[in-house]
Amino acid sequence: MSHPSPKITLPDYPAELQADPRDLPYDKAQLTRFYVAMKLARTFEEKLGALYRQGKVNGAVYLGMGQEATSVGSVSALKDGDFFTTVARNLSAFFYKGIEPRDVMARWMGKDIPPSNGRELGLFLADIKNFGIPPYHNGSMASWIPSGAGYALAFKLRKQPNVMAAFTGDGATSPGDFYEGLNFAAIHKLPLVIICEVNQFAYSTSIAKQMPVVNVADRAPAFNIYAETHFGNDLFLVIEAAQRGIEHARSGKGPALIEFKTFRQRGHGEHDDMAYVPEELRDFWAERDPIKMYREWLLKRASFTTSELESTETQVEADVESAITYAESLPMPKPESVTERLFAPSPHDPDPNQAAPYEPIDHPSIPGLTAAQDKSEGGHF
Amino acid sequence: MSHPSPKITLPDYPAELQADPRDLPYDKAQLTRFYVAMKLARTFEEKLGALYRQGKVNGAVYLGMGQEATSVGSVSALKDGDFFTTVARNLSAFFYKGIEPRDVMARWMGKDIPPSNGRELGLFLADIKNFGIPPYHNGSMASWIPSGAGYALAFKLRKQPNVMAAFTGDGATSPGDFYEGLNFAAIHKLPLVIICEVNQFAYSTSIAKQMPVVNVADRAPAFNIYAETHFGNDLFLVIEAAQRGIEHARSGKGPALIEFKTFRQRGHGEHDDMAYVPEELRDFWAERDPIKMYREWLLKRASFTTSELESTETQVEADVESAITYAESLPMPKPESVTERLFAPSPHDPDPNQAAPYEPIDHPSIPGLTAAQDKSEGGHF
Amino acid sequence: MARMTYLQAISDALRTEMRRDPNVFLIGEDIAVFGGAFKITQGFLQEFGEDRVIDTPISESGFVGAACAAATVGFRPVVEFQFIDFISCAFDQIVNYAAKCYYRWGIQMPVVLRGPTGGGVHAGPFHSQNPEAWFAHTPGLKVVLPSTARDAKGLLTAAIRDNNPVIYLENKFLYRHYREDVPEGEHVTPIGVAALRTVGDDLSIISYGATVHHCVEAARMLEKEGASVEVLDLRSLVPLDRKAILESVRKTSRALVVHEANLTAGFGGEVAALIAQEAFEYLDAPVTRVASLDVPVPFSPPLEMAMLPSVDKIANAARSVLAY
Amino acid sequence: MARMTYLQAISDALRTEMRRDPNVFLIGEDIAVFGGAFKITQGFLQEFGEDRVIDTPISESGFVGAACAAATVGFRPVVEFQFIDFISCAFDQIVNYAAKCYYRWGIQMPVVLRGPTGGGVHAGPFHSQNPEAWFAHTPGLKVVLPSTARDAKGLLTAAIRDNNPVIYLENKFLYRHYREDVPEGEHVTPIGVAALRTVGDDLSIISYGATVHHCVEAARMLEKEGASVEVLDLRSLVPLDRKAILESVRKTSRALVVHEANLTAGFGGEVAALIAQEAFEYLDAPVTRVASLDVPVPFSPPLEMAMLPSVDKIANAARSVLAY
Ligand SMILES: Cc1ncc(C[n+]2csc(CCOP(=O)(O)OP(=O)(O)O)c2C)c(N)n1
Ligand SMILES: Cc1ncc(C[n+]2csc(CCOP(=O)(O)OP(=O)(O)O)c2C)c(N)n1
Ligand SMILES: [Mg+2]
Ligand SMILES: [Mg+2]
Repeated sequence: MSHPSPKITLPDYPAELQADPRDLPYDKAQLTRFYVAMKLARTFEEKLGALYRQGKVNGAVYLGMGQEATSVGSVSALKDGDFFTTVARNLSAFFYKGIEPRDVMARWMGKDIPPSNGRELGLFLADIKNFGIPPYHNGSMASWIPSGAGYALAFKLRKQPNVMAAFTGDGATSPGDFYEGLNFAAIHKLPLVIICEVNQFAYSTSIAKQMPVVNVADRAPAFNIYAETHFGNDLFLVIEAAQRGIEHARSGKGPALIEFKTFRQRGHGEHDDMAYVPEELRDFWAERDPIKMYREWLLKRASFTTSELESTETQVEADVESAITYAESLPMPKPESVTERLFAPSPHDPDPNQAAPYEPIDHPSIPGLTAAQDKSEGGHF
Repeated sequence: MSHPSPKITLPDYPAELQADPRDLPYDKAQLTRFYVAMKLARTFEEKLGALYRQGKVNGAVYLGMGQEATSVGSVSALKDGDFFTTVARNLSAFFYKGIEPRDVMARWMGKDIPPSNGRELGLFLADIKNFGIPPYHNGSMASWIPSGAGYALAFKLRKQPNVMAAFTGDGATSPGDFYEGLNFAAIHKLPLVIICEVNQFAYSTSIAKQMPVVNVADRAPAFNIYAETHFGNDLFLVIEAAQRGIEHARSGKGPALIEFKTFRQRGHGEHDDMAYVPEELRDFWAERDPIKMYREWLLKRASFTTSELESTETQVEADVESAITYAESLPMPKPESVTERLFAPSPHDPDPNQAAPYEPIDHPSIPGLTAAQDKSEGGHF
Repeated sequence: MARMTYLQAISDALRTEMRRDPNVFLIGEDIAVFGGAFKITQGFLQEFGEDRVIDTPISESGFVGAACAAATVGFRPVVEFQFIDFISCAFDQIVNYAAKCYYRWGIQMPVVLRGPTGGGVHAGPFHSQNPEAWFAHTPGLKVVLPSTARDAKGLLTAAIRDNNPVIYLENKFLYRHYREDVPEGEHVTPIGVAALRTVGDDLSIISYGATVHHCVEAARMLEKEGASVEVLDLRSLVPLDRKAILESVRKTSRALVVHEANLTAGFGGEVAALIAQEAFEYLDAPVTRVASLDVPVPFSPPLEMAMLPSVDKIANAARSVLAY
Repeated sequence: MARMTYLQAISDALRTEMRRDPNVFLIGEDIAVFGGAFKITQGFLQEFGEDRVIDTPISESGFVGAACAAATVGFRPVVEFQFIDFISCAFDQIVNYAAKCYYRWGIQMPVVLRGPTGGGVHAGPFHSQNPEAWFAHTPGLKVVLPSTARDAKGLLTAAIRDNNPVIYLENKFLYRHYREDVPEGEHVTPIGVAALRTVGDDLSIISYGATVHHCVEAARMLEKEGASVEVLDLRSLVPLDRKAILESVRKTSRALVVHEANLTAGFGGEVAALIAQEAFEYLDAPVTRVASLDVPVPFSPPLEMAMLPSVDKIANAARSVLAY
């Protein structure tokens, strides 16, 4: 019952630019793709926060600002057929994978678009076919680690060379499901990759009150699995670490846990003023904003010009605006649809007019039914 | 999905006698007390198994033969006011702490004796006042680790210099509750001691299918806690290790996990023929039977004579016989008592004749009740 | 008396009992530094210190088990679920440890498990559920659901002083939407006594929790149409005030049972079955139920409104029963 | 036809479906090497290999979550709980992940969650429970409870082929106590159709699971006393064969609802409420319920027998209803 104020424990990583373009296997289009995904998420979320405050989106709103490098970098390391699942702060991963901002916006507005048709928050998406995102999150933290193990098991049983990558916050490493899911995956050497985004808080709870270790990766020995810990706001560091973890899992050596230290720049949700976050911590991370860092790198180390980037940024803003306009134009779900699609049709669904058949029980009485129970033939426990 | 047959991983510990009486702080009475508790449990369980096969005890029967040293040695390290909780294989711990064999037998027979009065299996006991055994086990494996943390929290909040010691099997280290309970205890440095009896199986499941690590203690880094692993069939090794763990916890340094390698000499329950246990494994452990080892030590290194021990053994057998006779003589619970004691009386329990008062709701209508919900004053998520 | 929201009444009960009894402590996620997701325990850390207002890791099973244990050795812990939906993560500790401890051993476990329930705030399938029927079906647990600020305080006080595990279910829509005069200082509402919210002769509407307000609203509408409607607020499901239910129905001869939880196997079935069995001779119309449709709580407002019971749905059902 | 115990019929269904469909796999504790605590999967490891018969660590939430996930990508996992009591440990994955997946996303999750329920074998409070009402109250889950060997096979086959999560509840007392002729090879009993176990005109006894046998036994006793009793076996609670219930009660005008689970907020309340609402005009006597007393299942035989429903309790209740 100590630790009143949060500490950060971070390798003393300078907010400077590490990567050299000559060493990097990315062409300009690819570098732009990274930038667009991150910037689009940032811009979208700024707008979403404003819409929330104007009462134009329903429920609560959770933003991932500050975690764009961990999101985009990690999913960029996935290959065709790999699965991934996101939590609250991975909108940029959605965009990197090609999910349309207008569809996300429509979901936040509760509009009638598939696959959820207004049943689920804008935050969540499951779309295996188009994006390799299986249904996973059940609202409860870490519930997706057992299901993640299940997807990894499916790959293994089918001998598919794919991995399941699951984003996970620091807080979500505390529920028993984290342990049970990872334990199972480790025993069976399943291709499960945990991308752990340690953004310093779980709602208001600091790392020190969440776990008795400094790094989530310090828990890897409990599962005898591969683990790395890195600064998470440098896109290239993230990409490389994610690649190593993913390829480890893909090669049949079992799960990997790749931990990134990063920062949630906004409150837990937009209702949260994050008064509990010390100023120094905000400043420390503001200097290390992942988009800012990447943008500087593009300018200084890659062949991008300011006007190029500015025109990309203008385009991104326009895209967000048109996403809103489009989303607003869509219809809300029809109230009558609320009872639809509770159960999937099945081959032996009975005819609703079928009468209850007469199927008598005509055996002699069961021994022990009327008298004291007879255990002679009994089960064992 | 490998590991078809169980492996044992044990420090190559010879079945020889290690302790020297001159170094040990135990007088003859104490050495006898250890022996009686172990032998009484062994004899009692042999008899209980026979009664089960004769249909004289109800339900299923689970025995702890082979684990007497871990049980007795661990609880002997506790001090006044310390708490402990047992699982299925710790009958000898009950006896060491002074619980009467006849009462245990009566419970196995479902007799009407407190505190359970026939409601719970003979296996389980909760009796804080007399023995420092809090109610803990809810049937589900590892459910007692969170509750164990709760007892340790109670000690800490009251600044009592006591510890909570919880026996735990190898299988019981897999459920999420093990992790959640230990995580909480570790964060708050609670005086919780896990006595982990690795008896090679959880029902039929081998260690290799239960956990991706060799030792349970390999998981201690995940909680940043004190841990030791030992051969568990040498009483003195157990006592010393338990003492270290218990004193670590008592001193305010947080939880300790003391792991003992031992062996379940019978099946999971008496219905289980343990066909899945390789012969070599049985032999390995039969040579290292804890009671046999301790008996040899008493003869060779302490000043005990064969006839002394034989007379103790005769007394133990007589005690078990008279426990049975006594237990059989007790009444079964009255059927009418089945609905008693569901709820504890409470200070504001209403008079059953009290009529429902008229307490109108006379405020103006709640905004948003009839129309679309108004979120302006709303909660946040 | 002080004018309080339903939420403030809950805070007030917690604060009053914590000042009165040093064995009361609070445990849950984000309740200390942040003062709780809904700010019920704002300022408590400052007043009571970190030994009595304990922020936990995200581990409902862990902290429920710990709190229940502490309750058996003299503490009176109050556990907060950030949303009641997460009570599913602690289900085993509740139904197997808490519910059965006293029956097994005669050892008391005075613990309160509380949290926000209910829909209507567009929070989607995992922040809107109503779990009372699960717990009412589990012998050994008391189940309490206040509908007013006054009861929120009085019942929570009684729950904290109760010597048994109490599932205390708050309604998050009422938190800031309901405000009334609440007694200051100690205020106890015994658990197990229903309250009449309106008195009438033609129809008994039996409800609990948030839908009590919908029922009162519907009763007002029906009154204008000439019907005299009695609204009975159960306040607790276990113990259940059978006497009040049966007295009301024996008087009015017509019963409508309403709750926000899903219809099928909801607690309304229990109430309807009780009436059907014990007031059979008095009934002039079939016992009827209004509840949420049998689907998860959808996010989008038109769907959510279609799914939840409403004043109109209740009034319409009442009209049918009255016209029968 | 082959003569089989209820237990053998379950094994037979599993084996037949596993031979037929390579996407079916089994997962649970001690099901492979040991063949299951009750030996339902004995020999399966040898026949199907360890990819399809998976022994797990003790981690119900973990393996339920994993199985449910695999079900959304084409597998048809069948999960065994060693005792159904431990389903509480996986509660969150079941009520929040499994139950809601299809409604949220339109992605099918064909998973069967099965295990032994029920008392009468002196197994105490944690190896004797009947959890069906919890799941029947959770939209999105099918809930199936076979009472005969034939149905055990037919319903399990249907459950495995069903495209939804199915909670399949076996009765451990019936495992080796009930034996009858069962069709060999594929045998499907559709989920959602009740069965008449006796046909009669004076009283409808509505039950499911193990107590169906008690009801049939009681019906035989009553027959000797001159009453003509219909016993309706629901076989599944979700979907519920409302039509069969109402047809039977409309014919006999008297209803007795029986189950082994605890009375309060048990599924019997739902059935009674349905009858009270939809067959009101036909009823000549109050709908009555017989169920376990509202306490945990005690270990000691005299207590356990006092707690559980019995043929005598059912017959006595039936006599009262008949005499009304
Ligand atoms: C089992 C459970 N308990 C509580 C919550 C409420 N809750 C939602 S998000 C959250 C914090 C999550 O923290 P973290 O995993 O670090 O992710 P972050 O929000 O920082 O990205 C909490 C407590 C929940 N969703 N599930
Ligand atoms: C959550 C849960 N799942 C399954 C069981 C059934 N069960 C009872 S004991 C046991 C094995 C326990 O193994 P271990 O912890 O190693 O203790 P041991 O029996 O070896 O002493 C199992 C699976 C249970 N009690 N709880
Ligand atoms: Mg976080
Ligand atoms: Mg073991």
